[in-house]
Amino acid sequence: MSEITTIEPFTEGFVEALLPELILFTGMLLLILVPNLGKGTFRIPGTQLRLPWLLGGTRFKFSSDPRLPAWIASITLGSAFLNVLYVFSQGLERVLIVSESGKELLLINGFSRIFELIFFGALALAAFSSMNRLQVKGIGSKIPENELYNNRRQADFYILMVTCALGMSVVALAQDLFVLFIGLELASFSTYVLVAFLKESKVGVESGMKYFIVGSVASGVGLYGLSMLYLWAGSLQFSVLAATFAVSGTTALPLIGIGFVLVGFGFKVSAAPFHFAAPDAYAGAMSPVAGVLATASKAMGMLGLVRMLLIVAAPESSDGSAVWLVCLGAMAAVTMTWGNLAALGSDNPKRMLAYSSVAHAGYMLAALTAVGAWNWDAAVAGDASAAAVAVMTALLFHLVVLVAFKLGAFLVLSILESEGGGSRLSSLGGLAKREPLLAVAMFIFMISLAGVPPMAGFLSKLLVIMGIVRVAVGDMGAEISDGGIYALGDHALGLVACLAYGHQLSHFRLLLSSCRRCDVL
Amino acid sequence: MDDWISMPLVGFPLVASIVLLAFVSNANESMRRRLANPIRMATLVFSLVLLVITTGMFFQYFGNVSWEGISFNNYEFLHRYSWMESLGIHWSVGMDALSFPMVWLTTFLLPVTIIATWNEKNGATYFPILLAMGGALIGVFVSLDLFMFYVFWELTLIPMFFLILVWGGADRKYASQKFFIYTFTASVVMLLGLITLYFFQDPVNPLDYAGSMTGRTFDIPTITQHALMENSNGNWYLGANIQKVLFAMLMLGFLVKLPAVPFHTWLPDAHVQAPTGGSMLLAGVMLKMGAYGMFRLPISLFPHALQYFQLALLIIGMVSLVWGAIVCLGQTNLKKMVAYSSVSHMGVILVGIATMQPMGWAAALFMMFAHGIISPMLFAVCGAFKHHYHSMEIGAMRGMAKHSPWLATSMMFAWMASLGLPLLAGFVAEIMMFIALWYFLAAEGWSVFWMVGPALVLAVTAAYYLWSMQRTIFEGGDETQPPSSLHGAPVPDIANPEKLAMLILAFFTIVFGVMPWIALDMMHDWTIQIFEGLILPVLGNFNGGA
Amino acid sequence: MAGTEVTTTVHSEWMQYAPLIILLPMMAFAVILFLGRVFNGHPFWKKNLKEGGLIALPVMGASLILSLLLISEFLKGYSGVEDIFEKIAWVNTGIWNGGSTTESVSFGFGIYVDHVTVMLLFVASFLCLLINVFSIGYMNTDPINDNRNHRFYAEFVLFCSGMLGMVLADSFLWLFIFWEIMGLCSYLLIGFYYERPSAASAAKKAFLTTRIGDVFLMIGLVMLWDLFGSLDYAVVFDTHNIEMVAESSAGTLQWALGLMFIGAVGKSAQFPLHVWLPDAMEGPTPVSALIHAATMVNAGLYLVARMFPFFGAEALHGDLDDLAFIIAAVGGITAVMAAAIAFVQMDLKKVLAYSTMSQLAYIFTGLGCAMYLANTLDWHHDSDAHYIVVVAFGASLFHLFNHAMAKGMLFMASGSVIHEVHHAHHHLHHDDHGDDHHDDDFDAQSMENMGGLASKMPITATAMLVGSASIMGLPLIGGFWSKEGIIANAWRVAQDDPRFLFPAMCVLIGAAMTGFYMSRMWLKTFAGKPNNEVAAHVGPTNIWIKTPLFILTFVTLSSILLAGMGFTHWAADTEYSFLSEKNLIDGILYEMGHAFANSDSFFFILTYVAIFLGAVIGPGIAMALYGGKLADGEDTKPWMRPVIRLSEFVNKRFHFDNTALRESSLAIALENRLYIDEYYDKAMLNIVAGFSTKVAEADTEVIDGTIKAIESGSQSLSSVVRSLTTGSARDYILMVAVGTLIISLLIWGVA
Amino acid sequence: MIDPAWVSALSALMFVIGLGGAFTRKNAIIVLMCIELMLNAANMQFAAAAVHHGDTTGWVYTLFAIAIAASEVAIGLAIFLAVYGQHETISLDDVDVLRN
Repeated sequence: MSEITTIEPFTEGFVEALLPELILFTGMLLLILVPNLGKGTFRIPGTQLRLPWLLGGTRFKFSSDPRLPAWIASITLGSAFLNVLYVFSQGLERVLIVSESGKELLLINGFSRIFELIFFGALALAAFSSMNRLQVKGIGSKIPENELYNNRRQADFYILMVTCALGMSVVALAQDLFVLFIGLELASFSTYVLVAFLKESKVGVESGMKYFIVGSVASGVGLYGLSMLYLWAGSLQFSVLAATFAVSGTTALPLIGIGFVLVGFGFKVSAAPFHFAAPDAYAGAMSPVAGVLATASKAMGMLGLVRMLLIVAAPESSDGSAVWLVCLGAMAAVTMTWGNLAALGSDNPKRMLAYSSVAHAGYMLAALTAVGAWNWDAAVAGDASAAAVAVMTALLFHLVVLVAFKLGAFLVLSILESEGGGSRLSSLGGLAKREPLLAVAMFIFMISLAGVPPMAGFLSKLLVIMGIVRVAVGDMGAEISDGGIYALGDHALGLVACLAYGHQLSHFRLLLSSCRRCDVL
Repeated sequence: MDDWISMPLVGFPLVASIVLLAFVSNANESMRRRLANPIRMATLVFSLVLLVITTGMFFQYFGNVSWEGISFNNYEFLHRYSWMESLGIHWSVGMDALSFPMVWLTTFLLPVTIIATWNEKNGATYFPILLAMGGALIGVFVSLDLFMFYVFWELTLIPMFFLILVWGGADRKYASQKFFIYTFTASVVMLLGLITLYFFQDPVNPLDYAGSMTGRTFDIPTITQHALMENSNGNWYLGANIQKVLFAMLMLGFLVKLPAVPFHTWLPDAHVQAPTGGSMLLAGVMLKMGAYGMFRLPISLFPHALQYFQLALLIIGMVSLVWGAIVCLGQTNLKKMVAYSSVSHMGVILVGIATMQPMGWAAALFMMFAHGIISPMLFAVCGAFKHHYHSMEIGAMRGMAKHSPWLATSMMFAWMASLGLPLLAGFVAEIMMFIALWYFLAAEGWSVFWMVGPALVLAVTAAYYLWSMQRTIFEGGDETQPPSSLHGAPVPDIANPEKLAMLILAFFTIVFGVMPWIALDMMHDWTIQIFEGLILPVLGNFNGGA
Repeated sequence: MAGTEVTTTVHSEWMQYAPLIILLPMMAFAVILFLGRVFNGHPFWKKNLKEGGLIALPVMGASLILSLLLISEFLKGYSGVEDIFEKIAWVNTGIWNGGSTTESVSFGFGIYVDHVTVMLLFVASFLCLLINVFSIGYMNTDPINDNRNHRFYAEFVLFCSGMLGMVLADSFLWLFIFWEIMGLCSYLLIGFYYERPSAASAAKKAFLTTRIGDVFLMIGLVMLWDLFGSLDYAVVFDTHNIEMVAESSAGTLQWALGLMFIGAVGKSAQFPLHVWLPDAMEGPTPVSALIHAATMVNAGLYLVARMFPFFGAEALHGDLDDLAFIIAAVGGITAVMAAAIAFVQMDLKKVLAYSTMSQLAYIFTGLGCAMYLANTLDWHHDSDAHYIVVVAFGASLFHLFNHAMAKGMLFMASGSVIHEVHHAHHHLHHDDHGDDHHDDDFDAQSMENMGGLASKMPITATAMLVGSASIMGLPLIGGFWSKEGIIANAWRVAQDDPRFLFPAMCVLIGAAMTGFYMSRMWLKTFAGKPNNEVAAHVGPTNIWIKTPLFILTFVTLSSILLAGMGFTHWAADTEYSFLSEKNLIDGILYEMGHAFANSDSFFFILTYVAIFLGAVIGPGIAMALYGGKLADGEDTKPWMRPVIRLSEFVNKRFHFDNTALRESSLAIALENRLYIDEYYDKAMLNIVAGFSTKVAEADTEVIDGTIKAIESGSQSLSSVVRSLTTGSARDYILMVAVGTLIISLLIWGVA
Repeated sequence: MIDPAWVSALSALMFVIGLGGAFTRKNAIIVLMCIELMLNAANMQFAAAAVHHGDTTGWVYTLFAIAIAASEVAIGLAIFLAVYGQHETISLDDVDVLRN
């Protein structure tokens, strides 16, 4: 792998390194400018001369097109996506952006780039597919062009999408916990507004409010956790935090601080018990927005957790497990159980997907736990690290395919929504007759979410489970002889049991999705 | 040697069906109706091509493979391609005398099913789904990679799910969900077992085809070879407890699929609601996946655990056998009765396995095969019954012999074959199971009262079949009017394609009943090979453990 | 490699064609079924091929000819008890005895010919042909059978194939296989008139009852296989093998043979599995004649006769006498019981059915006694004992032969009667012949509707007379020779072992009873005046029916010749058998002397007691009750006149009123078949059906209920979980706060 | 100068008051105020830590956090307004159309 190039902001290489973000920035500006282009004139003060300056006034035909902002946003996000992809294809350069005082700000490497891909891809899809969805009468009416929101309202929406992407990419790149937090807030604020965007409907604003309030509390807790960490370490640089943690990590201050920070991220991934607002938000928001919440936003939260847990509070080498192991394991178990159980009885498709998304958060947390449970010092160390890599790979893969399937499912719902259905499972009835392709797509998304081979959802789930099993098995390394299976490390056993349980339940969740299918067909 | 399996047997039907389905999905309603016939012909031709290939393999025309004398853990037509190198996942296909009969059976049943359900509604989508089902089933049997095996294992659920859901009876939604969830849940346990097995491999010993990331492999021949080397008299591969746990996990998945009591309740629901074609493939091949899996994995890998669980297997088998048969006797729904009879017959397979005798295993293998020919005929008859009389109740239509002599004859034949009439395929397996069981009981000094179960079943099976025939084929005549659900329409006999399918099935039932050696010899050879290659070196002269 | 025929030792010219005896009818089955399906109703098919009857006929003829050739070669000495036809390896498999090798096991198919085979082969193929001829006359002239006779002939030839196969098979396995095929055909043919509920239920009953026996038979076979490692006769009868088995597990062998005997009990309709046979008369009469009188029911006897080498083996000396007693006792019980029930039957065919049961029971008793003798006497070395054993066994087999011929004939004759009565009824009551339904109350099989038919159907009446005489054991005719032998042997054994007094008494009483009910049947049918208008209008029968009757009458009458030829000594070695050094006249004289002037005073007396009972007391009472002269102006053939006159005389002289007896509870019980069927039905209904319904309920309620409970449980759990999402953001914040607390505590606490 | 530890303690108190208030009060505005209280608690902590460590970044963090808090208030109030428009209340307990 190539060496890390270290550059300072606004020096050579900076633009290349942050090109995707700059594209987003440009797109934002365009979104502000272009829809406002019009025959507006500027009266030179004191004269009657009016100079056309093309802003405001009667809009041009093209700039008054309500679909224009959607196009701009889609193209922006899409080109950012393609740019990242291009960078990948060209061989990745790892760039570290540091401040003048030598503080690490942003790190561009494969890991962050993959997350950027997830974010941009999800948002681009969401933006593109909500092109015809912002309607004056709210959800439910047919969509002649003049029924769409006017392009200013449209621009608001898509600007928020792009800022959201920007915030997420900051999270992906950040090397300083506070920078990460700012990115997180940028993305969060955008999503709060996006969720509440349908201010003409009761549920829209309600969901926005709940999501906002709970999210704010969670980020308040998170910020307080940051302040505690800062108080403890004197810096919020990941490198500094990790070093300090290795020395004096087991005192109350950093641990509680880490716990508080976990709350902030926990809300983003909608882990229990911070997930309560999520179903409400998904149900009230427009489906593409809900899709973004379930995929990109969740990936962002996971990224934060990974940074926090694996880099800052890395498992100790002495006793082979991380301090947060029990906590995260419990959270994972509760989350996947809760999500699956709740999804089982839900008859609102969006709520069901929301709960399923909670369950998926549980799997991912379980995978993270698995990495934490891995015995860093075991005799088969090389092998174990491979397992950790496998788990992380699986996690990433899972996030990637989640974008495809969960977002896909939400997008299907959004189509139904615009036709007036979508709030109850029964309203999906006869979809196969009306829209066979849509029905098939929905089915594929569903079984993939349920983890049925040969869909990619299976592979990701398999990889996650494999990682966990590997860790469980590896834990027995010393006692692999007879009776070993009974001497499974208690946490590992609990974990596998949880996972098996959760996994099984997730297939009961399939009951629901197939129930939906039945209606669909 | 060219790869006769990957593309021709697995890829071709799957791809063809997807192409056909994609083609159809763009057509509108009337177009679909017009497409139904060409697509039906196309699928028939495709499936016949598959049959020709496998039959050619049997006659050593393709590949020049003799299906006898393949030593344990050797495979013919073995081909391995890279798939996911980092995890040790390969696209690995091959056949031995265990899988080949099942593959042939699948390719045989496919055209027969198409013919038997020639006039199924929505043919333009129905027939491609059948074809996909066939491809997936073949995939299960030819997979020599755990990952691939599991993928195909679950892939079979999807077309079957659709078959039940779209073409099923009144309660099809519930049935299809139950079918899917029940079997899927069980196979997830199996999956956990597979993954645990995967990770318990010792990466210190370099494995063939190991993954770069994990140092382990999903390759079945390699794992089997490894197990073979480490299993020895008294030495358990992976250690005793782990072997037991893994055995139990894998078996659970297979037992549900088989299905064995008490994991069987998905089957009657699925069968009753499934369309005829679905039932035929479900009973004919899909159930055998369970038994096939048992032989391929737990038995081949964990002979010690097999011995340890012998009593448990025997009990489960006996319970399935007896319970299934007695429940049959209490059924009033024709198809449900037939479904439970499958449970009973699958019990025979389990008992055969539990005997741990080459004869018992050969009986199990032959039972898989024979039941694979007989049960589709049973379900074809049930389907025709339902189709013509709009009812599944035994007694809804009496005096069929007069109204529908073809249907009555087919029913009589299928019923008789299923109750184990000599010189029809099922008998050989039953008598071999009996002999092996007795031999085992006598040799091990177990109580002879184990025989009571199978003996009872022989009588009970006859009782329920005869009882149902008395109320359908016999009686009635002119005095009994057709059921009111016909609304006074004349009672038709089965259509020509159905007749043809029945004749084909009946013919092969007789062929394999009179000349069982055609299939049995290679099965016998397989059991001898596994005994000489695995069981005897590991368990011979060793009576501990059990 | 299986499937290949290794032809190394073919002993003779014709024996290699033995499989054709089985295969020809089997192929004819497929041909007739197929052609019948296709050409059903076609005039050519109907008139010229008799709906398949004329396809079956040459096939059965060919089978008979091949059988005769085979028999003649066997008798010329190409014999022995070894394989004649080389085996096909039918099933190859292996077993593992826990050691470090597997042993291969093979089940083959071959042909095995010995004395017992030859006897049964002739009976089966001969009667199959004759009854085929009869069927053409019987089945094709009844409009109710139109357009479905092909089914009859197809199943008929399949049955013949099964019967011949069973006889020729070289192992117990294949015996069982063909045995089951016969069972199937029996089932199909009993249910030939499928539209009658009684036929349907009779068919089911027959199959199920025999199936219960078959289950035991199968277990017995499995045990036998376990003992010998093979089911081939050549292996299991091998003296050396029997010695090996006798050493370790003679008791097990007795159990195995006992279980196999239960199979025979089912097939041959012995108590307590006899209930199916009377109901089986629902089938067409040729079926009753062939399957339920002459051949299939003999399969059980054949099976028991096949076991003879075990009983006769030196190594098992005295080990199997219990089983021999059981066989004899079952025979004894059935003989008396069936005869008693036959007293009160009004249905012509049912009388014959019970008679069949009773006569088969005689043979069982005879076999049981023979086996006891073989098992307890030192017959291998003591020539007197040898003679006794051979005669005992031979008598049983000879009775089998006689009974098959006579009963086949009786059934055909009864069929002919029923046929004509039915026609007459039709003629009288349905001028419209297109109406071919049996939808009125008229029962053509009831003897109430007959009487005085001797004048209308002389050939039939003669056949019936001779047949009855043979069954009754009238001196010199048919069954006499063998029946006397059976009775004598039973008493001989009873002298040795007091247990056998029971079967011995039974067969002796049974002789009298047989005399009564057979006479009653004949008299009620043929003597006296027509009971009603229908009987008065019965006409003569057709040539297809007459021919076999004629032939069989002749065979039955010539039984004395057969006896002279040594049929009574027909046993598993050649010393005393067919065409030994004695010539025919000597043989006959020897037999006569042996029968009527036995040197042993006990047997001398016994013979005359038996004759007195069977030929005087029984018929005498029957004549007293039912005898009478024919209607005025009617006459019959000269040889029947004395019989009728005698009956008239006895009737006048000794007639007594039996109303009280007829209305006694015993008679009512007998009419209800001693309520055995009823008990069985009740047991079926209450125990089996009730239990299975309960089990089926348990399956849905408990096993599936558990699954459903999990499902609904998780649904309700789901709603509980979901109800925690109250909708108020305050609660959500509270949960966040609680979560914060817990996380902090967990992290801190663990560290 | 005040010992930063006291400031920290105060901030902890503020945080607890804020968090406690957030789930005890029904009025959304007051909840928003409580959230602000939590954020400000963090700000004070940052400031205290900056002093403690003599590190200027802490001040920068504080500034940014204030900005975040401000935008949060803006967004919050806008949303509450919209909620009031639709529900005619901003009591958190009464806005519960979405549940279960």
